[in-house]
Amino acid sequence: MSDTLRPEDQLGGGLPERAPPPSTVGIQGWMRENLFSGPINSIGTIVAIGIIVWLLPGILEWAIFDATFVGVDANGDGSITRKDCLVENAAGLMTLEGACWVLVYVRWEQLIYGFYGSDGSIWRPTIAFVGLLLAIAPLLFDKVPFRRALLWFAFAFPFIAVWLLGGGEWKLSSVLVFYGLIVAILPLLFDKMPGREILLWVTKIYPLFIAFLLFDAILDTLLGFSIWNTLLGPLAVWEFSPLPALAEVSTHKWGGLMLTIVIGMVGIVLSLPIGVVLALGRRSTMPAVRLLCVIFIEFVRGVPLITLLFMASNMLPLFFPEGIELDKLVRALVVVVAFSAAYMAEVVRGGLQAIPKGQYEAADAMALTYWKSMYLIILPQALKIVIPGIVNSFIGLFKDTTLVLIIGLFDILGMAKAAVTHANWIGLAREAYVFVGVVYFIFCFSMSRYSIWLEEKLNTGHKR
Amino acid sequence: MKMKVGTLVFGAAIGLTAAAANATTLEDVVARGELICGVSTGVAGFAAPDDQGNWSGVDIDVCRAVAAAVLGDASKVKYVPTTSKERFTALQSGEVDMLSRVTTWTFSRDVGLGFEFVGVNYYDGQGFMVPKALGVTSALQLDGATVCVQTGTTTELNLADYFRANNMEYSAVNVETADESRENYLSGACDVYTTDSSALAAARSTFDDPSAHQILPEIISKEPLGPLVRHGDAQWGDIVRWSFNAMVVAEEKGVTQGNVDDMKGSNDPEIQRLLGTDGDMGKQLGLSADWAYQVISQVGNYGESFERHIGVNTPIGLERGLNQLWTKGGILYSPPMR
Amino acid sequence: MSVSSTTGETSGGSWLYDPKVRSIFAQVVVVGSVVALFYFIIHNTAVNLEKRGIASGFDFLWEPARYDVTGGFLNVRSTQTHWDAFMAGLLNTFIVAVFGCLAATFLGVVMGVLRLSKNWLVSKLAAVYVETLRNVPVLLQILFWYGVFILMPKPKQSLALFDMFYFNNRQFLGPKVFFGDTPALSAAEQEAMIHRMGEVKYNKLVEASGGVENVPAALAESVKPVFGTGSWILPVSLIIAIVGVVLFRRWAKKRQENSGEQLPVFWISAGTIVLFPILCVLLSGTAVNVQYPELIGFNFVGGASIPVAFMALWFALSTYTATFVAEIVRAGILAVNYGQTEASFALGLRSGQAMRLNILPQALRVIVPPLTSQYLNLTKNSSLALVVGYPDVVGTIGGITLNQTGQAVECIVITMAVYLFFSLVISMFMNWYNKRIALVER
Amino acid sequence: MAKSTRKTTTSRSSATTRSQAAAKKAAPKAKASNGGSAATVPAAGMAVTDEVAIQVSSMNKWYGDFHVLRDINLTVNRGERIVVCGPSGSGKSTLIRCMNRLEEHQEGQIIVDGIELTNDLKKIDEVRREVGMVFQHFNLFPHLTILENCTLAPIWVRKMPKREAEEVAMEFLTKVKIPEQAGKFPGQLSGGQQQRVAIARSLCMNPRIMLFDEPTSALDPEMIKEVLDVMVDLAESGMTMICVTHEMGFARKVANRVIFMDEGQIIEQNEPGEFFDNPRSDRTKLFLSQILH
Repeated sequence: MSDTLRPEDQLGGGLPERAPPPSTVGIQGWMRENLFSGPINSIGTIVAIGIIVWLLPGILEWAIFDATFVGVDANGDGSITRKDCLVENAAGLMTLEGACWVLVYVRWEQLIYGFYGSDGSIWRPTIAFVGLLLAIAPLLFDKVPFRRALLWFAFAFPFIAVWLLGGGEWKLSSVLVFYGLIVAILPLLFDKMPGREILLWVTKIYPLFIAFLLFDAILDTLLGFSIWNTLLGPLAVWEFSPLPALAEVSTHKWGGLMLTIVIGMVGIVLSLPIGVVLALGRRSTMPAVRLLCVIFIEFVRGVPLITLLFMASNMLPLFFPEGIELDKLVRALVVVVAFSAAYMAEVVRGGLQAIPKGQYEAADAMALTYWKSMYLIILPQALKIVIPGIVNSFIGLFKDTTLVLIIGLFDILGMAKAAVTHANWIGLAREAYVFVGVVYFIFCFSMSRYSIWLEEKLNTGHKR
Repeated sequence: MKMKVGTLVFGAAIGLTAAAANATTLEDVVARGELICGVSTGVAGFAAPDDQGNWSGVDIDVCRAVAAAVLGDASKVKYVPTTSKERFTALQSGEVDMLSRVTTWTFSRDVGLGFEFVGVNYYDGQGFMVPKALGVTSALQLDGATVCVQTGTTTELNLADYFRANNMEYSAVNVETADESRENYLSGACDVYTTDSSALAAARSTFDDPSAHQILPEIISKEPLGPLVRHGDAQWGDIVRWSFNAMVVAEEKGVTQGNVDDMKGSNDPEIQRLLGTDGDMGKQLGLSADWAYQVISQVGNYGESFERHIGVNTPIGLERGLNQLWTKGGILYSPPMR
Repeated sequence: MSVSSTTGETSGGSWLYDPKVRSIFAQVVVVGSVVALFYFIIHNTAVNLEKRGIASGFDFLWEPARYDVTGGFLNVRSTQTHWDAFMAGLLNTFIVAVFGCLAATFLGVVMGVLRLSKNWLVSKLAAVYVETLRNVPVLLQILFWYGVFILMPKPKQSLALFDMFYFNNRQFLGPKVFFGDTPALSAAEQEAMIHRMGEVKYNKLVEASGGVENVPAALAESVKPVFGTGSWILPVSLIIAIVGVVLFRRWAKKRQENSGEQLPVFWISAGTIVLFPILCVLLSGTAVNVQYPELIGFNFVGGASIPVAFMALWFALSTYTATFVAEIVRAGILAVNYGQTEASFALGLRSGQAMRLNILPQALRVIVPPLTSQYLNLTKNSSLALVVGYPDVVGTIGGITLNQTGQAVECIVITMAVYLFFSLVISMFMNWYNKRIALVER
Repeated sequence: MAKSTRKTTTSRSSATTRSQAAAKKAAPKAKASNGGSAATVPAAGMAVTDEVAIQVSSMNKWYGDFHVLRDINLTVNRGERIVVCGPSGSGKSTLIRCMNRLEEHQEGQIIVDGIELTNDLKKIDEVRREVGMVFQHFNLFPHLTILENCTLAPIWVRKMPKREAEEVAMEFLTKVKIPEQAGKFPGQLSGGQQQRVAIARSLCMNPRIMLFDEPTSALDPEMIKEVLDVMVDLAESGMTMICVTHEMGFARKVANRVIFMDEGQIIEQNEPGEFFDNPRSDRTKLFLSQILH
């Protein structure tokens, strides 16, 4: 013991906490630790500073210091064009020194709304956008004031948006198909709503009604006889507006950021349920169903979106009998939805596979039917696991909306390209692309931040 | 019409619409109260949205003329922008009633693809533009050059043929839009910019220093650009053809947007027939008697349209050239109105 | 549809509640609907095509394309067939995909590792790179890079490096090496030259060169093979070097197993593969002709060149995809418990060894599956080549051919088949890899 | 306080079990003479020499502003078996992780086997070669078989021929009583088996010092025993060991010294009998009352 126990070892504790040596804390310590902790590290720091010094000033000069921002008729020719951005250079020629943001200033309305505003109805997409924010808020965050009320609104929003943006009058059947959906889904989402029992009947009848209409449409195409038309007579062709009448604005006027958001939102809203069905189909015990789902998913995922869009614009019209055509926007939407649904299906499948077998067995043991066990037990868990993956596919989908310009739809990039085609703005492609890039960045970056935030939130939830 | 209604019962909710196969295009347009016109996605002076988002250009004026003739209102047009790839499918499938988008009238398109070109609203030809600094004076000196060319057009076929015929080599920089061609050319990514000479001139006018570039004398192709419709609906073809011809005749006869009301009292029998004060041409077309009056009062005559969008006083700055009336040395010529 | 048919609440015989009967019924309904849909589509398409007078079938592939394919890696003349144009497009797609994947992997791994760097500035810079580029559509980025590259100097003011490498706004050029004797132009080659440049010009060229045999290699490029007679030594020595390296590695492994000594295997192998063929070519006295690009007329002639459209596409695709690769690599490395690193250190392994022997093999399990799907994405995104005019599959068969022949269905089917083939190959690789690396667990 | 200036050992590349043999030979000679009560007399064969294995002097460490280790002074002699205990967060793991430089200290000195730990990578490598470590969560390499886990370091660090490395590995696997599992992967073994493999893996490097970082706290009770048995065997063979553990039975049985740490300081150290029966500081008493109820 004598050689193992030394007096200086026998400390009774009580040593005060000391501040660390100055070289390891504060700015100096931080820099030593994070920037210059070794030779390689120091070289890294110097290279990084070099890159910043090399890139940043030029970018700032072009985008901010030398740029022209506001549309002023500087050269006094009566109109605001790119000429108002020109500066005389050393050689006496008029050239562009920095960015000419006047383009964005003048074309703002078109970049955001496309041709929607040409008859003064811009208030409709504006209200729809505000509505979108209100509808999304309760879905994104738990702690939103009036969350319950907003959830109801969120549910009704797609139907309000269609009415606001599209306007026009509808046939009875279309109204039933479209707005019937709201009534059919309601009781599935809200357990304790008044009159749920009655609405559940609608839920049960709705798929039958759709099947009947499909059958009727086929019958009509083949034999020229429609049960629906015969039964209803003049009612079948009577057109009315399901909500207060608004003038119809046809989809060819939709464009700009509004169109980008429309395509993005429709893709997001529809691809999730379809993706879930495809994922379930892919894990189904029925070989035929499984095979069809696998073929669909793998085919769509195996080809570039742009070839599918070509298909929509060049081949789809061939698929229908002559005289029947799909709206161009709808054709693009069909492709975008199918494309993202296939990706979504794979994300969801990952979640389904992560659910332990015991959960499936427990559901079976409770004598739940297949759909009930999926709806009540498996899907809620599986979807929660893959929320970050879902948000990531949404980001991908949103970025992919740019490709619709290839089939002649004017999304925000298409609108920007159209702007620089005009003689007044020729040669300002860079400004247009940077503007569009920044817009996309804002959307996608916030989505990815949200995804990270959500992931952290869900993680702590699990630990608890 | 009745036959496809049932399909639409379901389809309307998802945007399916019928162009009603049994009806004529005219009946469809009248029933719809709107003309659907396929245009390009943006060619300065021919069809491009302005700062207010309204489409304008000489191609647009053809659409407007047809709408004025058929519906009496030139503004009742729905413009469907089409890319060069999908324009023909759009017309074939009935998505648009007519196409007016700088499309060259060729044998294969007229015969092979089943369309009917109803006239020529711009006589063009493919040319070359080079920087003067290059010292080239003839297209035959372009061996080995890099050429900017828009894909999906007859331009690239002509280019291949021309260089091949003259035993010359080239490499192409393929671009999608006119604006990209311009960027490429100005930055020197290609030595030569080839497209229809009208577009060359239009592009040159927007350069910071137009005098540093020249358009070579060789015109290597005929490019009659004009509106087209589907084969098989003769009445509709006639309507589009004569709506456009009315603009040409009006210019020949000196009828303008400004004086068309005065001209109603003119003694010239052709003007009387044109403006519907004499004869029943409108009825024969299935239109109202004042169809041409509507065209001229709302759109103007051909010369006015030309000067408004692509003439020398516009940023495009094109000379009339071939597109001058036959009476003034050009080849613009409308069959007589009788 | 299957929903309503399987949950229908009809009452009746007990067979209605037999899951097998229900399952078969549901499948019949689903398959029946799909078959009906396809019949509907095919029938309509056939009718529509007939009405429009468009002949179906793939005969058009053997007809002259009437357009030139240039600006890629294989030029096709307008007299060649659509099939040739398609092949050129396929090659161009393949090249951009392969080089894109290589560059994206390299850049992505570097960025992923830098993001984990202890250096605050470096990791933040890498984070800015990743977050910015991944959140902007790749289409925009392709357009942007194209805009950057065409702002480079024109051919006459090319940036030159040692008079061998030239950079301008059309091409990046470097020397091209010919091995073996390049004989005087044969009669057929002469004819090809005459056909290409016209007789008058050709004669002038021969005169200027001082005889047929002295015609500059630069101009004879397209008719002269890279490997001339006597160049067999190069491939043969390369094969010998590779075989030698394989044997050497085996031997080195055995040696290590027996004696424990380690050799710098990597450097020796790399050196052998590079140096041995060069040595063989030099010693055997094989003629080596280097052809430098020359500015003749408008453009550079000769040498090896890379078109700018390719550069823009390649840059955009690889920098964009690299952001995803970086995230995958970062996640992969983070997924390996830090305890693994500590255990390796505690055993005395150096950080390089720990990385190579323990961390990487484990990280790769996590990295490879998402990485392959990024490769597939890059390949599919290369179809955006059409916005910069790089003649890939979509630009040739799916673009100009479609446009000129009107055979929309056939052209789109061919284009899709190409990409489906790529994805099939990649997913086959994935399955094989997943099986190979599956961790054995209790 | 023998100043240890021991020269580095002769090459061990071929020494399969030489040091083991040496340790056994030395065992009878050295006797822990002044043990105190009989219960704490270390088992025969556990020899403590005067040679210093690890010398820690005035060592301080901070995580950012947090002072984790305060003025640590500790000398470990060769053959000594030390148990470190204390409440969680008291810095005990950090202390032993500093001893093979898995953690860096900011002030003071750590000398292991005569080598001072500084930023010098060569010295760190030398120290790590001589110091084995066993982790709470085993940290076996899941992609390698048990045998490969054991031979990895001998082959790549000691540059041992493969066959020899395998022989050594099998020998140690036999010692920890799982030679039959050699071809399996870690994922196929139970926790206790994995921890025994981890010990064998460290031993394959023929370390002169072993560090144990709570080796049993991630295990089920019945598995704890099998691991402790192996550790006792190891202690009997004369290995210098530093264990962070709360297994007080183990401490009583094999330790020469128990160290109690709290708030980054060594509060108390003593031979086990004294330590458990007569804790001097109140803090220690409280701690012991909590774990030995």
